Amino acid sequence: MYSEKVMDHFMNPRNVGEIENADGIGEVGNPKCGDIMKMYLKIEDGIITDVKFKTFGCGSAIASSSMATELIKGKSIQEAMQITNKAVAEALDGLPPVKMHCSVLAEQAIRKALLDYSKKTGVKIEGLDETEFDDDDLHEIEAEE
Amino acid sequence: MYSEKVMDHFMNPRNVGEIENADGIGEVGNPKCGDIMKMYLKIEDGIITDVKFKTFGCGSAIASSSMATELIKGKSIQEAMQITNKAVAEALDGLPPVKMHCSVLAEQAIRKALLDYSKKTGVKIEGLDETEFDDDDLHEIEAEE
Amino acid sequence: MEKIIYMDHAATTQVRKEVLDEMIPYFNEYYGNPSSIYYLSNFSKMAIDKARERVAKAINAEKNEIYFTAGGSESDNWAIKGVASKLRDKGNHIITSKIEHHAILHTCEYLEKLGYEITYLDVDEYGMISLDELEKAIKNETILISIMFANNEIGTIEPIKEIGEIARKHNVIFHTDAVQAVGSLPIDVKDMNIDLLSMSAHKLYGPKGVGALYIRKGIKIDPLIHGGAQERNKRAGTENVPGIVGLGKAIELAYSELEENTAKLIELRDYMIKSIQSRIPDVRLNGHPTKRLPGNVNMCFRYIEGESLLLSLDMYKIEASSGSACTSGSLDPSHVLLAIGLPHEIAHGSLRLSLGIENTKEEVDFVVEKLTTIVDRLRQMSPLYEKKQEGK
Amino acid sequence: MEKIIYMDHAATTQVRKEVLDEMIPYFNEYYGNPSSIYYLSNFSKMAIDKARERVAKAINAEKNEIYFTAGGSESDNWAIKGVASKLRDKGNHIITSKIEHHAILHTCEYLEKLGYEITYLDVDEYGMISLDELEKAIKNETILISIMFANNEIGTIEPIKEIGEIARKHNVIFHTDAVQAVGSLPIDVKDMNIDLLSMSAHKLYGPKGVGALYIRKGIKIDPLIHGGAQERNKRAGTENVPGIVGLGKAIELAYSELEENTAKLIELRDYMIKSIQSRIPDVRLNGHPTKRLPGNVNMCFRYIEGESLLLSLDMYKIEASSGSACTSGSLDPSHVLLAIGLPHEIAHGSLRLSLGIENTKEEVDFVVEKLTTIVDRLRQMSPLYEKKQEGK
Ligand SMILES: Cc1ncc(COP(=O)(O)O)c(C=O)c1O
Ligand SMILES: Cc1ncc(COP(=O)(O)O)c(C=O)c1O
Repeated sequence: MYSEKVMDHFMNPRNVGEIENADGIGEVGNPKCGDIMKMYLKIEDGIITDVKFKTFGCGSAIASSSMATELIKGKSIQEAMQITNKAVAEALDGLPPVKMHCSVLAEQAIRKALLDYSKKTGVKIEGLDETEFDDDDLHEIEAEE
Repeated sequence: MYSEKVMDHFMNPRNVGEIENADGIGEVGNPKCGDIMKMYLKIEDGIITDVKFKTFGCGSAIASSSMATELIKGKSIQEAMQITNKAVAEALDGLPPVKMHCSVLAEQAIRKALLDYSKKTGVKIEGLDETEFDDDDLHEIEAEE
Repeated sequence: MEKIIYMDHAATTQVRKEVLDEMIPYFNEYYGNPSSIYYLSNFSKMAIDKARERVAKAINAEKNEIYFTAGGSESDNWAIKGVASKLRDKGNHIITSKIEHHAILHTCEYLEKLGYEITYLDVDEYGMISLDELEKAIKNETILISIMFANNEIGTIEPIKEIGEIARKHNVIFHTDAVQAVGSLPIDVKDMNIDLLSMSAHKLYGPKGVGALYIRKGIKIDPLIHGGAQERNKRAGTENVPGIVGLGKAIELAYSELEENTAKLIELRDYMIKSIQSRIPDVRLNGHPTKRLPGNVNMCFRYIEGESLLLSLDMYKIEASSGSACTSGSLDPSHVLLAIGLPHEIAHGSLRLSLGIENTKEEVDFVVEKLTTIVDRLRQMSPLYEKKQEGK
Repeated sequence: MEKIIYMDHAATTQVRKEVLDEMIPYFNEYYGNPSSIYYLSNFSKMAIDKARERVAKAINAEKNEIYFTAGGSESDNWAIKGVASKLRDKGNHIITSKIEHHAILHTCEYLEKLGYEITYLDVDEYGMISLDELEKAIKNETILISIMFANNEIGTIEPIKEIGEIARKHNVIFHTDAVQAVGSLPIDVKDMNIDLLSMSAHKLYGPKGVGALYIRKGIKIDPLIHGGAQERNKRAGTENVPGIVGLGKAIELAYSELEENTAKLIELRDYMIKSIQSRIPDVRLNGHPTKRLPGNVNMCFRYIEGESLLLSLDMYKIEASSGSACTSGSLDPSHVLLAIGLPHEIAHGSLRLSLGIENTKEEVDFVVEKLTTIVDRLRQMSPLYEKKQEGK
């Protein structure tokens, strides 16, 4: 069902945990639907120097969070903004169709953490918009299945 | 499906054939339904001294004819009149429910041959009546199944 | 068990050794429920996937157009009721033929009680439907045409591709009961414009109790068995994994050997028909002389009744079948034999010998020899034969 | 295959060796079609007869009240649709519960589209229906009550005998989906006033793809699969002879060992529940503490999600199941867990360990140990647990 990469990131997730005094924190998902991702960013000079996550969810949710943190660690904010859910899924060698929403959650968690950073610091991030964080959208990809 | 007795009488039917100048001949059934029995009687002094049959029909029809001839051979007309389809079936160690009509046919063939004898000779046989030979009745037992 | 000569392959076949061998591990080694998400279940999931691929390939379908069922009857019921239920707002008219299997006919009769209208097409003396009549029967309310690929009794092969064209032209769904055809005839659902196709494993040296329904992509039908999400939500129930594996293996074998087996069977079949015709008088071949299933021999023996013929053959452990009413416990002989115009008394005397790949010329010779004796014996006993001899 | 610890017996079981051994000859030795009238077919006919007797005996039915099917889902669909179709002139109301298997629920939903009215009874926190509510729900139009014998997820055993009494009193047909109960619990259809009962072989160490429906003498229902005269004209299709033989053997074995196995399983089950409760905080036992299936352990682990639990267990080749939405690819967790009143986020974290006769205390110890580590690991990762630690 899952690729080896997914299983590896699920069993040995990278960057689990919290960052005290994180510069940006984003939480998406909701417990009713069975998945919550919380992402912590440390940002210095526009570079994501550290990232941690906590996730309540299925194997692919955990693996997606882990992979997402790997993809943005050490990257600039603008680079992080380019990470799409597809990129996360591809980096995991694919996800089952019904699990694609997990990668969407990961993308959203990054963006929400960046938004939080933007609000806290006043640093403008192009392409970020409060209104996009609507939980109902997160499962749309799944619904298409 | 069939008892050994049925199979024996089917494979080695007793009294197959015709009797030239028979004293009574009875034919019952019809080819549409897949079974016809024709019974030939030789009667001397009220005793059935010889009996033969020809049957077009399934295994139990042939076995029933064979058994019926055995049961009436050497018997008096009145004794032959007592032979019921049940007696034929029992003598064969039973017939499957859907095949009970074969034993009815055998009973009817005897009675019809006796009726023929009665008509030819004017000898009255108690309990015999032309109206009973109605093909439609023959399958009633089956219909109940 | 005593040695038998089995000539009733249209009734069922034995599971081939290669097929059974592939099935066995799925009973108690790879027994995981394919719906589960763990290690053990991967084996059964992959096995079903492979079987689906094999079945699809055999009839030139796509893998996800194959849905496993519990056999031919379920597939037939599902196809007919599934379309009827799904399209009941569109129409209530179904076209089928008079010589379909009971799984089709009795399903249609049930639908008649629910207010559907069924046209039962006549067939000619060979058991062929008329394409003209079919096309004329189509009306606005027609939602389904169901015509069998090949008849189970007389072996006649219907003009499936032409039926498919007509159905497509009129935008009507076309189902074919191919239970007798799959494994014996080349089938290309795309080329033949087939929308739904029923098959059953036990007719092609696979196990009993498993079959499939091909549902062309885009055709929507209601489920017959509702419940779990198996078979992509279309057919509920924990999958019969060993059975499905068996169907897959059996169908692959059948098609890899199709040419060879067909040639062999047709030769044997025609040899048997000729032998019988040359040795026994007053016989009649039922079905089409050439457009017939490779293994099907169906003949009427006048003046005698089919069951007594079967029983006599069985005394030599020759296993065959009959359209006689007596074998089914009903009064009327086979509806198929009546539909091709046989009078009742002749239809009662039919015998079907359906040959399989393991039958030999020696067996055929033995059977024909015994048959000759038996027919003679039964005719000597028959009052109908007596009349014929007397010239009546 | 690597060694596994199988604790998902409610999903399916492996075919026991004794069962498979009895089945094998019917694949390629006694392969005759039971509907045929010759020598070869006697073996399969007799085998079906024997299996029917064994099944009947197990539930105290008569032999001719047992009809073989392709599994639990077919039996459920047949019972519900068969009654609905047969009695549609009498009424259109059916009573069932919210915790039935999808084979019942989705069938009922389909019937709703056809104009039937369904009452879905609530259950209490243990998953028990209320007899009062049941009786109140009965009205003139009620034609069927269908309540499962024991629940497949949480193991709760319903008050079947009492339900049977109520149904009888009001002259309503009573069906019970006993797929999880047959082979695990004593069943007496006479004493319990059961009119229709579904079972499936693969839940009791028999093969997949075969089951049965008990139909009390005198109860008339329409067929689900029309066609040939098999199963006394009630269920068409060439019989799955090896499967039927397997069901017969499996059910006989199950009931000959019932007492012994039940005692063993209950001990193991309660030991496992206690071990988990004593080692892992924030757990909840789902289902009834005593009125539950002998092998059923179902618990919620707060703050974590079920699929990740299953995957982690599977890393140790421990095979279990979950009511998590993620295992089914849907959004909502198990309808059963919601029906007993669990909030979504807790229901998402459920784990079902269903024990079987081959499981040992050592395996239970191993599983509980691994489970403790896994739960801890996943909680450390969980933002919900974080909040709890922070006292939110
Ligand atoms: C309670 C219950 N009913 C019905 C079924 C369906 O049985 P089957 O999978 O044999 O169709 C199951 C198991 O899947 C079940 O647990
Ligand atoms: C033409 C045809 N259709 C349907 C069936 C039914 O198949 P099954 O017995 O597998 O249900 C058969 C065989 O019995 C058949 O020959």
